[in-house]
Amino acid sequence: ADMPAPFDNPEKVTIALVRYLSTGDFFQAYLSGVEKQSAALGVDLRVFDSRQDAALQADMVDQAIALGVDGIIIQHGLTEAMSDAAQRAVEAGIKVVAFDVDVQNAKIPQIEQSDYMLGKLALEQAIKDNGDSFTAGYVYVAGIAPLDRRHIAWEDVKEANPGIKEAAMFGTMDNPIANSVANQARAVLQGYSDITVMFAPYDEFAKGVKIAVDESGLSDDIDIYSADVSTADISAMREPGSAWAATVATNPAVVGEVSVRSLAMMLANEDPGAQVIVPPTLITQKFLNENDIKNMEELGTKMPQFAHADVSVPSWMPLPKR
Amino acid sequence: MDNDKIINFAIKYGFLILLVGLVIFFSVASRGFASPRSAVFILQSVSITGILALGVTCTLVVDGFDLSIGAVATSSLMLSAYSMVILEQSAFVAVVLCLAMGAFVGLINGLLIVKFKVPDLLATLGMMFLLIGLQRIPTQGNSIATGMSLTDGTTAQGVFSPAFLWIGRHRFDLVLERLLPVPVLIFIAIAVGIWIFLALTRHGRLMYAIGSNERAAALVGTPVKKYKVIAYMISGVMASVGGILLAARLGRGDIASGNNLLLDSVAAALIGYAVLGAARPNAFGTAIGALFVGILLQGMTMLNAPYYTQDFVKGAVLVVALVFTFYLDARSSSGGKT
Amino acid sequence: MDNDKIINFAIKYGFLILLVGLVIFFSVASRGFASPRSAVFILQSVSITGILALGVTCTLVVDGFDLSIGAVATSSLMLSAYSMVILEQSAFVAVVLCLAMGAFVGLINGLLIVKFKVPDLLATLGMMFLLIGLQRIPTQGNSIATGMSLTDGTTAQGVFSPAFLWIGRHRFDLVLERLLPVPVLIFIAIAVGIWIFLALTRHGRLMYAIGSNERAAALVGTPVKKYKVIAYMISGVMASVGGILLAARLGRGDIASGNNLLLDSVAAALIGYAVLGAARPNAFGTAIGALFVGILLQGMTMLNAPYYTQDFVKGAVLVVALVFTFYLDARSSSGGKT
Amino acid sequence: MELYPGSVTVLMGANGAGKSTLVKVICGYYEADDGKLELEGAPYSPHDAANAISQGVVTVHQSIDDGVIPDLDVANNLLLDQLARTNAPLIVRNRAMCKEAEAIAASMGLSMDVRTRVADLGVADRQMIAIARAMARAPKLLILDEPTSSLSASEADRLFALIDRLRAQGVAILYISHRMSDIRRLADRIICMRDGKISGQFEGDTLDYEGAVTAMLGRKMTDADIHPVSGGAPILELKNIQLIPESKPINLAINDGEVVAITGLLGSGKSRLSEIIFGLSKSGTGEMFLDSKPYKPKDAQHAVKCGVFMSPKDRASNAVIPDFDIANNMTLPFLGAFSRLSLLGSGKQRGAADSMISRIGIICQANSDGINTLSGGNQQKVMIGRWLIESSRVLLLDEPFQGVDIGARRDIGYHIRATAKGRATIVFVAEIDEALEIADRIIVLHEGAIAGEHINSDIDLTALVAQVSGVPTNQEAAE
Ligand SMILES: Nc1ncnc2c1ncn2[C@@H]1O[C@H](COP(=O)(O)OP(=O)(O)OP(=O)(O)O)[C@@H](O)[C@H]1O
Ligand SMILES: Nc1ncnc2c1ncn2[C@@H]1O[C@H](COP(=O)(O)OP(=O)(O)OP(=O)(O)O)[C@@H](O)[C@H]1O
Ligand SMILES: [Mg+2]
Ligand SMILES: [Mg+2]
Repeated sequence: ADMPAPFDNPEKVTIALVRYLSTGDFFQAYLSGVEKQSAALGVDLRVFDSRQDAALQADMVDQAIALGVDGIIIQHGLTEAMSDAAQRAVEAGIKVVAFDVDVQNAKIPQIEQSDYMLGKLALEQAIKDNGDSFTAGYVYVAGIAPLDRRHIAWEDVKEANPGIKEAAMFGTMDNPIANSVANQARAVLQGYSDITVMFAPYDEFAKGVKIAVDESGLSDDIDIYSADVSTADISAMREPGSAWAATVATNPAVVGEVSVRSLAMMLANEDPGAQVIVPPTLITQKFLNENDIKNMEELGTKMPQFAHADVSVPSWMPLPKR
Repeated sequence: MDNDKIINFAIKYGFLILLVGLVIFFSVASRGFASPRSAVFILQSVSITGILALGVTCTLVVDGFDLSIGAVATSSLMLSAYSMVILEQSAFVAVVLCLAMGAFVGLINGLLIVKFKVPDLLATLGMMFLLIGLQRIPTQGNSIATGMSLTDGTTAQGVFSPAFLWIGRHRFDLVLERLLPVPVLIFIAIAVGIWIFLALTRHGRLMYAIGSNERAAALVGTPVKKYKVIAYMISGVMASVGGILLAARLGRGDIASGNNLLLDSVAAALIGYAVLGAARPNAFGTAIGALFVGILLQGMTMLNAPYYTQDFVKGAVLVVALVFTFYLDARSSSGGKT
Repeated sequence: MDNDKIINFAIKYGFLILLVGLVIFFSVASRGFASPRSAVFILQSVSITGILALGVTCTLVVDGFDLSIGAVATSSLMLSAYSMVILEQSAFVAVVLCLAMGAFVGLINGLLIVKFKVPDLLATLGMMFLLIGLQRIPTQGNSIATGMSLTDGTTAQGVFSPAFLWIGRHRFDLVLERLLPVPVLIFIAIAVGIWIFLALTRHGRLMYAIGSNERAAALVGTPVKKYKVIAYMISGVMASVGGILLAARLGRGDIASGNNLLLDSVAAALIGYAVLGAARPNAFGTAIGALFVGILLQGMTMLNAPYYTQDFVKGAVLVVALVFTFYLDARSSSGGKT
Repeated sequence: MELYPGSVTVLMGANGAGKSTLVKVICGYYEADDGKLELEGAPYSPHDAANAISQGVVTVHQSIDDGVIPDLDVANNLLLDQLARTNAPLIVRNRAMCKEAEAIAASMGLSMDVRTRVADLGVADRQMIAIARAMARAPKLLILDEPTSSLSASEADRLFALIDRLRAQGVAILYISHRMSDIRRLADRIICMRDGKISGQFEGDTLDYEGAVTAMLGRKMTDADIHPVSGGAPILELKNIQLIPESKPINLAINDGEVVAITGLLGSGKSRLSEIIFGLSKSGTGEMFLDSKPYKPKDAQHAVKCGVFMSPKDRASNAVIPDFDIANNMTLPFLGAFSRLSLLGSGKQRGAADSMISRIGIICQANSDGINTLSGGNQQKVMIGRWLIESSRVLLLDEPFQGVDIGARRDIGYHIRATAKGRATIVFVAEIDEALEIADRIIVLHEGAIAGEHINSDIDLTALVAQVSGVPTNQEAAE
């Protein structure tokens, strides 16, 4: 195809992915999306893992600048630590996009999976299934940016529906998260027998809650609503009698692809827009069962809006093989 | 003297009294805390850290330390998932593989320490990093679940066998229907086993001797190196049992660091020093220590205390209980100052 | 004998040779590794763990151990943010508060250990849990940033003062423009300071004496308790310095940061045992140990190795380097068998 | 009690009489329950060791492990108390320090390099370092708690010379020892202690040593009477065993029922010989036979299995399990015998411990007392009792009387002789007195070779002493 500069010579183009978080399925899937789209473009990709060290992540941006890369994707991080480094990259003439971190820079487009919408859609489904007054348990750990944004949706929904009662709020990031959350959820279910809905807006939380619900023998009485999805989550949702009713997710691999494509547009002097939103999809247990979906690939084929988002796709853009 | 008697009583039973006090407090403050189900929940929630803690107790007895247990547990979690889901092996093979892996890691730790004279903290820290990396290499950092896509383009067809899940999930009837989960039974069995081994057999006695004066133990003809290696192997096997139970409970091979498993089980083993005024590592104390942490967390969760207050209270109670034990112990045994 | 000489040489310089070998390897294998900027970057990436590691070295010298350093660092991170953003204090007040907090925690640790005879691992583990909980209570577990809403319904108006951010972010010109960041300078200054203190002053010498034989040191009139408390206070202050630097670099009181500080700094301090064949805690070794980890991670990042292989290689190199040192050391000092 | 400048007061007392406890009170480590101390007429109540030292009260403690820092070098150890002084210069200058240390070492007749780590030195050198440091302080009161218990004759002589010098300088010296030879050599006065009380004071130009011993033990001491036996068939035979590189190989046979004492100077190879027999080290050449069968012990475990037992010297680091009580310490090597299917029968274990406690007269409240609540001598008895619980083919006792009072020494010796039937017993002692008190046969080692052999009746002591110190006897010179 006719590729705009600099992609007429893609092997001369280097892009860097500077990550804040890397451990876990979501981040692994995101990375695979980035890799696939980069390969489709034929550019050289360098990955910097700061392993949840925000200061190091900022340094890594500087390092990428020193290496002379053409474009940088910033994946997660802390606004305060990152905004200066991002500004330096822009000053050095490097194109930058940021995924799920606000770097407070008009020149840097935001790729977002809209955590607020994730939470909101899941709760709307909960209200649809259970009516607008129920007693809920809520899993939340403050201080984790995406969870904080999903938390706002919970607050809003609670305010709009006074019938929703929050019986207990709990949560922990102790590793392995699902196991620790299961222990807590057991205690909560024991103490608050009137809970009928569990809102666990992170799939590790939901997994833990499901274990606790199963162990307490309450699978029929409780519905779990969550965010994010993975192959393992799909099988957990589809277990016979599973309490996990629905989850809302964007496909992390798609978000990865979109990140690279937006960056590529900028390199070709096109404008992807100040905000690139990858819309989330509602996935219900019923849908999974009806379509006999066993993994992420099958989910993609049965739910095209999940498999690829038509976001940042100019006509010249080569797409990964599907 | 009367005073001495009180102090001795306090040292010996202070911690257990605290435990009973906590139970009473939670039973009053939170409906649903005092019930057989709740008791079983607590046991279940501490069974995995408890088993790890019992393993680390064995290394503490020979004056060692095993920082790698958390990583061994998560490695065993990944390995069991890998062997069932990707290699499509049976539950039996998975369990055997994990136990063998745990024993092997323990063997390597032990050899590093006794043969190559690497200090224990160092050897097991290195092993910890090594395992954290190693367990992620086969799946490139992905969790393992049925249906996951493999590098060769196919999807993983294996499943967690029901027999394997049974280990983590089955519950026996006892008084109430479906009351007693398998992990709790395993925990109790291991606690009793390790307690008998350490407190009642000559092997345990020799291990305590090694921990107290290694040279002296060697000079009476104790095979010191062998016992030390065995202690690390027990620790490795216990950690892998913990990992198996974790896998059976989660039903998938989750990527996890195991750092919290390490810290919680070390905490349980160390709290064990305070039980019955032992002031040294002991299996009964470790089991009680694990239980103590479990009761505290269960009770506080039921009172809707946020997770960070749980850490705070855990730390505070730990410090207070231990100051109590060790301070009184030091005072009563030295008569005067020092 | 010639053989002995080679072994001694290997013990003494083996680790440094490994380090140089690594640097050469990475310089050849990866463009951009060998440059002043890259060197500074490595220093910067290890400065915070390095400072914590230097603190823990002081406790290792008196045969103690401080598990609370990671928690002290994050507490200091949160405290500095709290005092500037919520209490609207100046940078100076924030720094003084943090240092005082670190010293106070160290004091408590030290008193628990020397006065109340609580074993070091136990006391500092309890302190760790306590602090992890405590640091989250004032903000209910939320991160602290300008504009956050407070419980009384208002929003926080304070900001991280530029003077405070300067500590973490300013770079001095040296050869290249804006090359040398303040944290690196602080790290180097502290490393030199602790090295002088431990290796050259009588206080350091006495601390080594305490670590080797506490009773003997006490009987020649060393104020053992005082020195032990001081060691823990140094450790606490160093950890709080680390927390301040972290806060200044982040510009936010982020509760999730600093998870790996404890293990990484312990690793650095322990690797230090192998440097120059010291086989005991020492400040120079600790600094080199921190550098070593930094170089390894940087080099592997430049080679595009996935994050989990970095853990693996870190563990493997650690184990191999240490087997090498300690095994050879044991062989050479015992002459014959063992 | 009173101590005078310029005189050596010897404190005698049976094991557990409270000597070390008294010392620890004087040096500020313990606080006295009652009563008061005065120094130079002023009230003296040291609140810690540093305080006592700064007031001129310097102590060398009984346990060597309380005296030195193993991980520091000799120079640092010698000057440790100076470093601990609050007015010491902040920066340690290593070179100046080494010079100073060398001067101290030279004045004590120590020849080692001051840069060697103390951990690499033997017990005797460590003890000398602790003593050297105390003496270098120019104290007002110097307390020496059993300083010679791990020194051999030549070092002890050097120590005595130094004590003489300090006495001449007007230092008050409190000297604790169980060795009559030391006491005869040094004492200006003798104070005897029994059960924590002073039971006798002896002064004057001629001291009543026998009276002192009686006061200390509470009974009269009889002479040991040994009727040497030559024993039955040889149990242990050594053929061409080389102890020290380039020394003459050793040939030796020990018979059933016989007690052989091996004596010699420090470093003459006694411990090395015991280690070779016990499988802890290997001799380059030669072979050993146990009951006429080749005996090649791989390690301690193997030796014990073959019925070869050894009680090592230096009990604190080599024998005592500090966390265990008396019964567990005593039965440690034979736990297998007290257990069925590995499960310990604690009744049998404690029964065995009790009978041994009464047989060798250990002073304690119960077999469940912690080992560290015993006095040094009683700990030593436990360590020996440990190896008498089961019968052995060969019993090796390396310095079994370290820190044991003469009464107890007689008891232990008697017990060893009484049970000697059925095994070969070898006792390694540096003190000739001790050898004379227990052995049927005395073998003298010098620089790793046998320098002489004596049947223990009417021994020519001069010849023995000459062989010990390496002066060739007429007979050997003639060969
Ligand atoms: N920590 C302790 N707790 C209780 N009793 C102790 C302790 N230390 C020593 N004792 C007791 O105090 C008494 C005096 O002991 P001390 O060590 O002073 O004896 P000693 O005269 O030095 O004997 P030796 O000649 O064997 O060294 C002994 O009966 C001993 O059992
Ligand atoms: N493992 C060994 N290899 C080589 N030489 C050794 C070894 N052990 C001891 N030696 C040397 O053998 C000699 C004898 O030492 P040994 O400790 O046996 O003497 P000793 O007579 O028992 O002295 P002591 O009175 O200190 O017990 C010393 O010169 C010592 O340095
Ligand atoms: Mg004594
Ligand atoms: Mg000897």
